[in-house]
Amino acid sequence: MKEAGNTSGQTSGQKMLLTMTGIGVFCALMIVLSYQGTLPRIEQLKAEALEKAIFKVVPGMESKRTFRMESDGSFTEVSGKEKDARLVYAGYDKEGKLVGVAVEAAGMGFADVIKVIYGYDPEKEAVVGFYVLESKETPGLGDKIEKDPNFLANFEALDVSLTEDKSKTKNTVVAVKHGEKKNNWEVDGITGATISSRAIGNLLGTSTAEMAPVLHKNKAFFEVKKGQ
Amino acid sequence: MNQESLFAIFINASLINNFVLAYFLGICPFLGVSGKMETATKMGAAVTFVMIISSVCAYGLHALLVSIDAIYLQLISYIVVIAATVQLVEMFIKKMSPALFRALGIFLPLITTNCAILGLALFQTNKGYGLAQSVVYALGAGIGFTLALVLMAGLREKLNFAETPNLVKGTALTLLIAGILSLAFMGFAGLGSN
Amino acid sequence: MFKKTLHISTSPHLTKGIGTDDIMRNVVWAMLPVALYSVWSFGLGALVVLATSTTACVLTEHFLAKISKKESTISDWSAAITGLLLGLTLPPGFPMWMAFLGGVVSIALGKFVFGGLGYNVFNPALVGRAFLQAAFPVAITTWHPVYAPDRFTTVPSATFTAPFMEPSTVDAFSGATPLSAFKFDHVVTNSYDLALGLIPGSTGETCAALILLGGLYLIARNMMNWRIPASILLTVFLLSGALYLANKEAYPSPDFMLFSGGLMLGAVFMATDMVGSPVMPAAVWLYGALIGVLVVVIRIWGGLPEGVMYAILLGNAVAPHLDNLIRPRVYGTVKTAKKS
Amino acid sequence: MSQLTKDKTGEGFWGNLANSPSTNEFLKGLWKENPVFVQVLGMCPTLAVTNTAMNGLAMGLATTFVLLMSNILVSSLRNVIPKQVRIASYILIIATFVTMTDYAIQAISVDLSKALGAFISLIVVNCLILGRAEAFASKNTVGKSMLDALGMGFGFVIGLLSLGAVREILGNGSIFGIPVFPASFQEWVIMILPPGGFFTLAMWLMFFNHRKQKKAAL
Repeated sequence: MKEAGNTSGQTSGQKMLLTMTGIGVFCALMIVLSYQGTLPRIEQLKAEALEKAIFKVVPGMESKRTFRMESDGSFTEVSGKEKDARLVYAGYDKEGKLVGVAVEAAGMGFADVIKVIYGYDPEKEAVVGFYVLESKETPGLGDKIEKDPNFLANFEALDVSLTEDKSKTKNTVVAVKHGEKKNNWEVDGITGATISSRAIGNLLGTSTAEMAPVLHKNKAFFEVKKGQ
Repeated sequence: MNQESLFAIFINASLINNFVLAYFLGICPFLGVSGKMETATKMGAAVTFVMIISSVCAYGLHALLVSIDAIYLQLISYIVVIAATVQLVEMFIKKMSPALFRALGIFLPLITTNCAILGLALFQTNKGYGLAQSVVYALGAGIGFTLALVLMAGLREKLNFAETPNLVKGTALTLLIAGILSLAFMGFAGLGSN
Repeated sequence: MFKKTLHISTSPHLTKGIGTDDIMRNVVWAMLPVALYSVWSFGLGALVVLATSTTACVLTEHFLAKISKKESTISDWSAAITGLLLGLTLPPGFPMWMAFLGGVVSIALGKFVFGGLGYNVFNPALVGRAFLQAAFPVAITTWHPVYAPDRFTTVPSATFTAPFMEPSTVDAFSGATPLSAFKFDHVVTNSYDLALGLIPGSTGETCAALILLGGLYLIARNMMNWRIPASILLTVFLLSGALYLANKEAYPSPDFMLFSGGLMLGAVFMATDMVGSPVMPAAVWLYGALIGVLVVVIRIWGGLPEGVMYAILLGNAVAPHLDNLIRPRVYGTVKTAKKS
Repeated sequence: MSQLTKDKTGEGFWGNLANSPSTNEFLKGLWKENPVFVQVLGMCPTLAVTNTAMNGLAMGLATTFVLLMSNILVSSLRNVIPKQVRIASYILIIATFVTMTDYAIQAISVDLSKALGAFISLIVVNCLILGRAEAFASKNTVGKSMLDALGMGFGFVIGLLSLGAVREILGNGSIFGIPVFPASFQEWVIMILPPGGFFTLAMWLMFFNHRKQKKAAL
């Protein structure tokens, strides 16, 4: 307890400045070192997690390329490290043929925003895969959107075909009550988790309505191999 | 980029995912100053005020850090900025309105260690909110915090004369009430989702 | 508020007033037709739920009084009322162990921790019900049909689920209550069925007519603050009426809003809890209006089909403020005197 | 000292910390001055991330690490740092170690860092850490401060684990991901939702209240 008193007597502005600078330099050094030290590993883990998700939603995919969507609806290939950009991931099979494009989408669920990634096949004009990236839906109820096999079966071939002039989707994806799915652009909901399954229907509807025409238009662009 | 509407952000921050009752942010002042109505209101107002200011600061700071590619300094710079903001607000209020300063007095320094402020800055960054969205988020969070605090204070004042069992006296009772309030706020879940 | 054992009193000494147990007993009388009708319409499934929750509440009350070395308070009927009310808000065929747990939570968490009767700032039955809703969201929204032919001979299979185990849903039906049918599928149930209870739902919420009758009895005997149900129902009627007039396609009709779900039960028997509601008449009107608005907001814009329980709990939480807001100034003080 | 008195005065815990005996640095944090159950400090991580035992353990260990490192540094610099800027320096030091912990956790597992989310960063404003730096490390030798940090840290771990365990067992039927009930167990979903956090902590506090009252009665 006595030591505490010692410091107060001899302080001056200079000393305060000196200590603060010293501590600041030390802290900055520690932070930068730990950042540099962990960076490769963190990026690898993140890339792996993303890869895993993309592989889940684009069946038959062997390799991927990342594109950034520009505000005019065109796409530019990027390295995939950009943060504040709208990215899509094109997947290719062994022969390098385009098998689908993975797109992220988000919408308000029951508890908080739900983030998903889905695969769009411009050839079939359909959603071909779906995976929940982030959700806080009620365990045992709303979180069935992640696990329920019947629900997930909706997204193996969900019709998002375009109108004649390819300018918009023919039908908007929408969730219906469980067991009442009549058309293949409808999502068969989950009993007891109506809100969560509807949220998925809505967010897919909004996202596909916007993205499907753009992606379809750029189909040829995605198919061009690197270096060609 | 995030495209949530301002109204949805406000409802989400204040009611559905109330900072105190769903995220447990700012529990320390919640337990500490919810005993009296008057202090609860003042604390709530002070926190809301600081939240909005530091939300704007955090937005600018994040943009700066991204542009100089020094995102690893995020946490340390946020906390420094928040501490500085609280200091400035304190000095500003002292000068402009001594009456308000006396009323808020002891609460202002306490806000620095209120995790709700730092939590707000971190969440808005994670969610990628723009400036307007961040401000509305801060406003919602502040109002939600005040609401929880004021409701709790009202109930605790009402219970002042109750013969609560010894077993639950003190913090335990406050936590139990908070749990029930948290249950009641679950009614807001999904608001605006359809 | 209503203590049976007052030791000290100042003049004037009233010799006879309405005691707590008088009121409570009459509340039981008022609720009895509702309970009987639910047993008649849902059969053994409802009977078991009502009996279990009531027993659980009475036992918990007795046990907690014993361990805190106080005189048991079960004779004031309040625990029985809590149990009965809780049972009336649960679906028939609800697993016994869950109903029992709900009863324990109602009394322990909703009443005992606050110091017992007179201090239960939240309606105890609703605390128990909200706990069950959050804990077992699937079981509490599993309904059984009304007027099933075998209702007096067989008990729904979920009822006797072993404690802590998941109830079976073999004979439960996944159909919806009128509210969820409207919310999710836009199907409107006709108001005649609603008023007479020809619909599935929680045990006690289906027959609006009997609930109103019970309420009128209590109001007639001056044992209930009539302003509370009046202001809740009026608010719901006006607000949903305005919405309905604005857009008949999107919003339900006001009579549907009034008679469906737990609104009647909540407005008449739950929001009127004397501890959780304000005292001043103006504050009472505000309290009712607030609950009414919340009910409409949650039902129409919220994620859940029904919001009466949450609305009343939130109303209970706001009640102390409403009294403060309306509280008359102490004679002789000046309004501007409050300057820090 | 009890949280009862603390609750009334509002600033009692600074007093509590300052009055801590200089002996027994390690043990006091585990039980007598347990940061969770007795001092009721650092509530927001305590409640927010304890929906499983694993999350509670990870959060507890991360906090212990930050507490230990900052205590060591603060204690070794205690004669250097001028009094006027001490709080600012402590915050800088703590924020540095928290950032390091954050990166370490991200490097260990994506799932873990996703589950703990921003709450790792929020260790900065855990009053326990600043409290120990100010009340103990700034006045004691490095050795004592280390013991104090370890004691308080493990006390915090015990607190978080006991909450996480109860919530995971009832809310998920498992502990550390290993099922403890038969498959047909009905989960109490409320326990992993926010109200469950409040109720579980209240239960533990009531348990400690009960023990204390029993002791006082003897």
